[in-house]
Amino acid sequence: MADATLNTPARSITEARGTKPKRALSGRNIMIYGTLIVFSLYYLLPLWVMVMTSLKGMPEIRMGNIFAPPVEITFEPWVKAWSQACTGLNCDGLSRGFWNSVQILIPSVILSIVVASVNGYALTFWKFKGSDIFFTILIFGAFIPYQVMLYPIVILLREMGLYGSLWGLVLVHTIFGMPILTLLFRNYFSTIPEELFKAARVDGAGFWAIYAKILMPMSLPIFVVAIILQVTGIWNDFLFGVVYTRPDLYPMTVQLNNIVNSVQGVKEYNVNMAATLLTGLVPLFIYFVSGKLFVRGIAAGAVKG
Amino acid sequence: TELDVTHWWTSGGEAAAVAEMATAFDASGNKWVDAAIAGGGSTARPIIVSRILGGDPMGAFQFNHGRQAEELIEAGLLRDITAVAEAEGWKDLINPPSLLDACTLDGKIYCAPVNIHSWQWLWLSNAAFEKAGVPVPANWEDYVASAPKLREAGILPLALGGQAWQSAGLFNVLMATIAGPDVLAKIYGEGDAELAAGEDMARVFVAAASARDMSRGSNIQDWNLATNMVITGQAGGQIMGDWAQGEFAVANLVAGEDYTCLPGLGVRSVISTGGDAFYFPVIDDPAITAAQDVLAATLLKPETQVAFNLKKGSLPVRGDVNLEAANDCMKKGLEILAAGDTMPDVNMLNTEDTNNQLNDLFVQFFQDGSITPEAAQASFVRIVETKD
Amino acid sequence: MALRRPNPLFRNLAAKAAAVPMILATLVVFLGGTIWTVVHSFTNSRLLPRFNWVGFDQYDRLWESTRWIVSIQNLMIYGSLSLVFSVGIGLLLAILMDQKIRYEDTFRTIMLYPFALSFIVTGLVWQWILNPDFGIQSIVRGLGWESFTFNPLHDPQLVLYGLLIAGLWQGTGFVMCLMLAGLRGIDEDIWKASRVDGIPAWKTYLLIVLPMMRPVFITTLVIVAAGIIKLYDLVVAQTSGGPGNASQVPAMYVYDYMFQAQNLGQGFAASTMMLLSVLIVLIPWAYLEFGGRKHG
Amino acid sequence: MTNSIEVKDLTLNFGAVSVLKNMNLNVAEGEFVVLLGPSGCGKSTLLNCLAGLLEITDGQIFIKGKNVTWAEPSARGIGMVFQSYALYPQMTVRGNLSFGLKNARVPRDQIEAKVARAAEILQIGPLLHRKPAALSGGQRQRVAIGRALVRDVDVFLFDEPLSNLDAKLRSELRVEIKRLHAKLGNTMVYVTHDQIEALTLADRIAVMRGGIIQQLAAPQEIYNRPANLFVAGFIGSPSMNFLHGATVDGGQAFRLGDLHLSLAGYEGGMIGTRDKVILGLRPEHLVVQDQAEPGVTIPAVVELDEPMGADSLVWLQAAGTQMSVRVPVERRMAPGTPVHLRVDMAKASLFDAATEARV
Amino acid sequence: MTNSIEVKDLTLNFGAVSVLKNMNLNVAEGEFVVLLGPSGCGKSTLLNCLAGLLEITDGQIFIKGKNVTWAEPSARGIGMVFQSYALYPQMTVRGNLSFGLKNARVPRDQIEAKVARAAEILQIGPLLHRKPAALSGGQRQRVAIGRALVRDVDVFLFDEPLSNLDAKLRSELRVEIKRLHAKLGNTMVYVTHDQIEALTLADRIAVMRGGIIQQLAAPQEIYNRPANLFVAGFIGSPSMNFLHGATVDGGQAFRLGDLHLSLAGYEGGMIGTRDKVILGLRPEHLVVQDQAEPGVTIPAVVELDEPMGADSLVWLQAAGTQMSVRVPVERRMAPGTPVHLRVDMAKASLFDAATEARV
Ligand SMILES: Nc1ncnc2c1ncn2[C@@H]1O[C@H](COP(=O)(O)OP(=O)(O)OP(=O)(O)O)[C@@H](O)[C@H]1O
Ligand SMILES: Nc1ncnc2c1ncn2[C@@H]1O[C@H](COP(=O)(O)OP(=O)(O)OP(=O)(O)O)[C@@H](O)[C@H]1O
Ligand SMILES: [Mg+2]
Ligand SMILES: [Mg+2]
Repeated sequence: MADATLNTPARSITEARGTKPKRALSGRNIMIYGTLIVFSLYYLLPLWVMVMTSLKGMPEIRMGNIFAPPVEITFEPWVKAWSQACTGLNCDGLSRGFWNSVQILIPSVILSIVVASVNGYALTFWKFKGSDIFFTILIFGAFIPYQVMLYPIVILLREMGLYGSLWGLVLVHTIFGMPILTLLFRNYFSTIPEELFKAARVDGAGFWAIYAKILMPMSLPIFVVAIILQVTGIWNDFLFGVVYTRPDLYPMTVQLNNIVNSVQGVKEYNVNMAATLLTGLVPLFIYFVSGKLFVRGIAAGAVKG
Repeated sequence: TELDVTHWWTSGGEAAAVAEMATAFDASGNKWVDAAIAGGGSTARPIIVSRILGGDPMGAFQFNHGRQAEELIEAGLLRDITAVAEAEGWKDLINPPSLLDACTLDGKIYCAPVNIHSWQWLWLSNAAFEKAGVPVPANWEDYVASAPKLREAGILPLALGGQAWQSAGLFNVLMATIAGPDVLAKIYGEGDAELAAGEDMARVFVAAASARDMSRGSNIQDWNLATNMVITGQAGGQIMGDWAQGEFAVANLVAGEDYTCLPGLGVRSVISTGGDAFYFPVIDDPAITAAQDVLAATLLKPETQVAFNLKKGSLPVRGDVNLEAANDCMKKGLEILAAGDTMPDVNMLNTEDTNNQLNDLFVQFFQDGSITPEAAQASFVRIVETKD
Repeated sequence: MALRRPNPLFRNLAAKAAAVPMILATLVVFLGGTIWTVVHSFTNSRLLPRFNWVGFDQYDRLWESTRWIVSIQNLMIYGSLSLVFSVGIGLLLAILMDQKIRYEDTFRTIMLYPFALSFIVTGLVWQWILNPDFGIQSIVRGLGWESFTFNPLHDPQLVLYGLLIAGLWQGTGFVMCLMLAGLRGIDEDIWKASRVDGIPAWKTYLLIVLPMMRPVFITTLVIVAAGIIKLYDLVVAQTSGGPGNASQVPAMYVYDYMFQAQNLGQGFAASTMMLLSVLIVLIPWAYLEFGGRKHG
Repeated sequence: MTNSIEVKDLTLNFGAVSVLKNMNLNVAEGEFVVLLGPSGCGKSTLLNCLAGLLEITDGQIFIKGKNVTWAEPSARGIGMVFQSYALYPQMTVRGNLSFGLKNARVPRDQIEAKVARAAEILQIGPLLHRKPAALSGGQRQRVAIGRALVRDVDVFLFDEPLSNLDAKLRSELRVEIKRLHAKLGNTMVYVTHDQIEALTLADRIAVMRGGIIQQLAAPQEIYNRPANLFVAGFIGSPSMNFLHGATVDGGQAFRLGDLHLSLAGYEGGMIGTRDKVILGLRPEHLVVQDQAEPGVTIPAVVELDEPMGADSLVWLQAAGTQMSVRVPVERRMAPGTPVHLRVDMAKASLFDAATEARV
Repeated sequence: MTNSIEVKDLTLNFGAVSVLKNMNLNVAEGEFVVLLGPSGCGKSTLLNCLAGLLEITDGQIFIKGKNVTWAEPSARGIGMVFQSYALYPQMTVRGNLSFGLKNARVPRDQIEAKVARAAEILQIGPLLHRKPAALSGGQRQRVAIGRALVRDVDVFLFDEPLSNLDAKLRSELRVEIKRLHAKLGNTMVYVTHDQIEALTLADRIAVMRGGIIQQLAAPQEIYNRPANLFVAGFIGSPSMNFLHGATVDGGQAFRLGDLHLSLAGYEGGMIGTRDKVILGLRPEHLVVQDQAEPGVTIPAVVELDEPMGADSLVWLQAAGTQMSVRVPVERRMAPGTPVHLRVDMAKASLFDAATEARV
């Protein structure tokens, strides 16, 4: 030991410390960030085109290169998309359906996720005879093209007296969200150790308490995924929104569709892009906010073995 | 009374046109509640049908003129507006009369036609021909002959979007002009398969094949992009309905100077009389029924017709109105109409099912150079044979 | 004294009550709707569903239609490629995102944003980008490589790949999120154990973590597969099924025949065929998943 | 005394595997029963059945006289500590402890008090705000115990509650559990592998094997008069020494080759002459001495000497097998030393080799 | 002898909490070091650092002379058993055991052989085709051990490998581990709470508290000459008895109130006169007798008598505190009986009350 102290301090500081890998520039990091950046470019390229187009005037779009930034930036298309674009006689752009969409979105997302997560929960921890069969049919339901069900659902809603109302639409979203969401939750819950569920039962928690207090907080990532899925789907839904409601409840996508999807007449690409980007802002906001709930491995440490 | 009206006229010009109707209707003391759905018939139709089936129908809705609404009528879901028609004297006013026939089932009138759209137009870019050093053609044959020159000049002779309905439309125009409206009426109207297999049609298919050659290399989907190629001189011409007019107008081109329009391809001066019509679902509410009657009547009033059609770029359904503000091409159309050189629209002859099959066939034919005209004609005959 | 075993029907009543919506939806909508569809596929319903029995006519016509055959072929090609690539890319990205990286939120949002955009317009944008006259091809040619050709959307051989590029662009972000959620559920001690065992990270993912994520995988597969089968908007927006019929897909056939051609019966027959093929995959799976072992 | 827990013909199968076989068990009110048995014998499974967490295949379970075979776990008035802890990962330690109470709508101040008390007993006060992931193994285990302790229930089911704790804490908690039990008078079913725990805590011990209770008796009884060979071998550490031989002279003596041991003093039933018997001798009941005493000692040769704190364990070769003897730690014995082991027949056990039952 | 493991100034913080503090530890090649210490003292954390599973805050780690402070776990030549087992849930037991080997491209027949051997040692042969979810707690633990055993590594890190096993199996495995260690000659760092395990297996024991090693020495040394009060109290079960008093007569005697004990025979350094000292007496080093012997015995009154199989633990009131004494189990003592405890000063420990260090 004595001679160790005789070594020059310089050596013991540099070499004997070993090589702590320089994290920032390691090959591994270059790989990781490199790949992520390359993919990000792929994801951003069309976005770039959209943003640029939305900032150009129509003449420039007709002439120019789609990738080039605008020579003359104009926010006119955004303003138009939001508040001036006409839908038939109503020229108040996307703003018209915005609140309708919000009104549809909130109950639909909540109800569909609650119902589906409860289904998933029941199918994982409270199996009953035949529950597997229902589950299989439900998964099968995920593959049925919606359009096929359009008229039967109309008749069903009519018989229930819900046709044309907000709640009818919420119900439709809940039903059509059910297969995939239930699958999502059921399969996620099945990775949660059963002992936790048992412990909660002994602790006197009932069906609902276990769901709300134990499983839900443990499953944040999957709830986020479900929220992403439903918010996107419902916010962008057009078909159900118009088929099952009446004009005063039409969601924003009807306007969006009207702006971008006119078959005849001039296509205002800049307004189309602006409208699309605008419509995407709400989901984007939700993605960003809910992304914080993507917590890491929460079940770790709960259970041994 | 409030009446919600569903239609798919959502673009700028269309919306302005609808506004004219709405103003006229509102002037009657009622209220037009607009429920526009863009995306054309295939988007709007299920919505309309759903609302009717769902027991919450709109006050009125627009359909293409033709056989589309037959079943709704048969199911008793649409109102018989014969009373209005008689009161307003539509029988005598509507020109061509075939428009009203299309609204009639078992002698009862179920719809109010509002405009005439025709398909049989060839739009040519004067600049393109100038660049290629050939005169602007006056008919289809000239046009075909000038195609190689256009190619040499780096110009696409014929612009054609990739969507199926454009290909089928192009073919039907060729059929109506080259083989003639009677042949078309016989084949589509009566399902005359023999005629479909015959010599006349063979010529049409050859013409279609040359159109295919001319359109090789149009890398676009939407019709308005194709029109835009004509506007910018990148393409020599385009066969498209009269709605293409609007694009030229927006680009500030002047008919006759910057571009040329050839109705009936310059071959045969004929236009089809397709168009749109309004239908009125049965609603158990006398106030609404009354308002529906008012609307039906309003739609065909001369002032409404003028105001509407000028904005829409289509032709009015009654001959007794005066369209001074119309431009060159539109005037040509009016003349043909006045001369009675009209033919029924394909929509009135074919069911949508048949149209769809034709779409499938022709989009294939126009995109795939390896399909011979003969083979295509054989498929065509099969469709005609089985059509109903 | 000796209590009888209670009627199993009344055990866990809350759970059963909670499952009622699911049971109703399953029976009434999914099962009922399917039966309704199948029944109507034997009729000649046009604009409105009607009971006008025509036997197998619709099916005869369906299988005579080249468009339908092409659609099926396209679906198989596109479907298998899309399945492989979405899961592959989604997984790769999720794994990268799971490396405790910085700016995770930003990357995730970038990858996810396409998911939020309507296909009607993104299809158009991709149509532009892939357009030879003003998209990538013209840019590359403008840089001096004159012979560069990249025109997938107008080449019947390549059009499916053109669709794929856009489809992946839109969907992989979500698959990434799903996978990430799955990865986040894995106990960290498992990682420790495999590191001590000297198993390279990729192998740990492949052989330990991914099998542990089996349920999440199944979810992903179902979601992606359902999306593929229902693929419609993208094709309409990007290629309208063209050039020719080269990029037709079954859902488009169904939709076109139901609402464009007003031939519901034909649409129902086509969708019945689609559902049948789903069943062929699903039933053996369900049997494996539930038939084999009993839940403890 | 009423039975607090009554298990009648309990059978449980996992698929084709039968884990509990026709089990009968009565636990008196306030009794402390320890389950002992080899790993995988079904102890945790039994607790799970008692708690209502596994659906039993057959049989009935009564708690406090009520048939709870099909009752909800929470309706059985039980508290349970899981072998795998099963802490709620998203809750802090405090949240874990108070969850059950909140479910039972206990007033807030009482919850506070109970949690504080449990935290004090278990020495986890400073950890109350942490989440399970930030705890050491032993700390997690204490939280798991705490979760059961705070609940006022009549029956506690503890599955190896102390196995990850250090000896000091373990003995403290052992005393604490004993004290709690004495104070609350609740019934306990307690799984442990620690024989000290079993012997000190239990009113009765149930020794299980392969889903069957082999013997259910007071600790000293189990220790001194094991009902069969399995129990004898299982209880006691180091294990009992077994000599395979025969009884001769009408049960007067045990013979194994040259070895002859008088059975006088053996507390058993009718021994008789048997061809194959097994004589069991606990290591602490053998005394090492230098001289032979015929009929009472066994000649042996020291093999290994294992010091274990207070005592040493000496392994010897004797009567053709390996035997172990416990001696005070100071007495070091070199390998190879020949010695004699004096047998105290009053503490020995004799088993029939065929039935393995005590004779 | 080279050092197999060398830990220099190791510090590890979890956020603001410092768990290991400037730790130094050398483990010789082939040595068997047991880590002991109260729950939460940092034992698992230390193992994790050695294995390279936690990024250390400061310091260096050498394994076989190589600085591995920043090396990958797999590059360190270690095998590890986790306290939480960390079995691969989707693999069968066989898969769990063979996975590391397959990865190292060990030939198939060797894998077979190794797995078979580990399965035999651990008695998990019949479970090889099961998945972890279908195993009992102890079975899972054995699989976790097996996973480390099959790997040919120089250093094993075992975190409480036997805590969920029954005593019989535990003692069998203890012997097996000792044998393996003797045969393979690998280095072992082994965490346990079982003092028997610690004392029988260890070449040296490291007693930790609060992230600091209190004493690192051979078992008997630790047992007999604990370096400080904490080690003395922590090792030995039941715990050492402590008497708080003073040394008088220049270190000749210990006084506590009336009690006077001669310190003759105490093996320590310079005692001198100290105001506050603590005398530590292990329960097994006290002998209960009826007569008093001045300067050698402590008068006491029996409080409780706890039978524990071979011996009984007797709790008495003596010298103003509670003391425990180990006696043969036959010697039952009724509460209230006055007795005298004879002290063997050669085995006692004396600590300074202020520094808590041994004097
Ligand atoms: N992730 C973490 N974050 C914060 N503190 C932690 C974390 N993991 C462990 N600790 C704390 O570090 C200390 C040491 O933990 P460690 O697991 O090393 O204890 P241990 O000695 O193994 O205890 P045991 O015997 O109970 O297993 C404990 O007090 C624990 O609460
Ligand atoms: N889900 C399951 N499926 C099949 N077998 C199981 C399942 N759970 C447990 N077993 C088996 O049942 C038997 C009893 O398990 P149990 O957990 O009750 O044992 P235990 O007595 O608690 O053992 P330990 O002391 O090791 O915890 C074991 O052999 C185990 O392998
Ligand atoms: Mg167990
Ligand atoms: Mg630990």
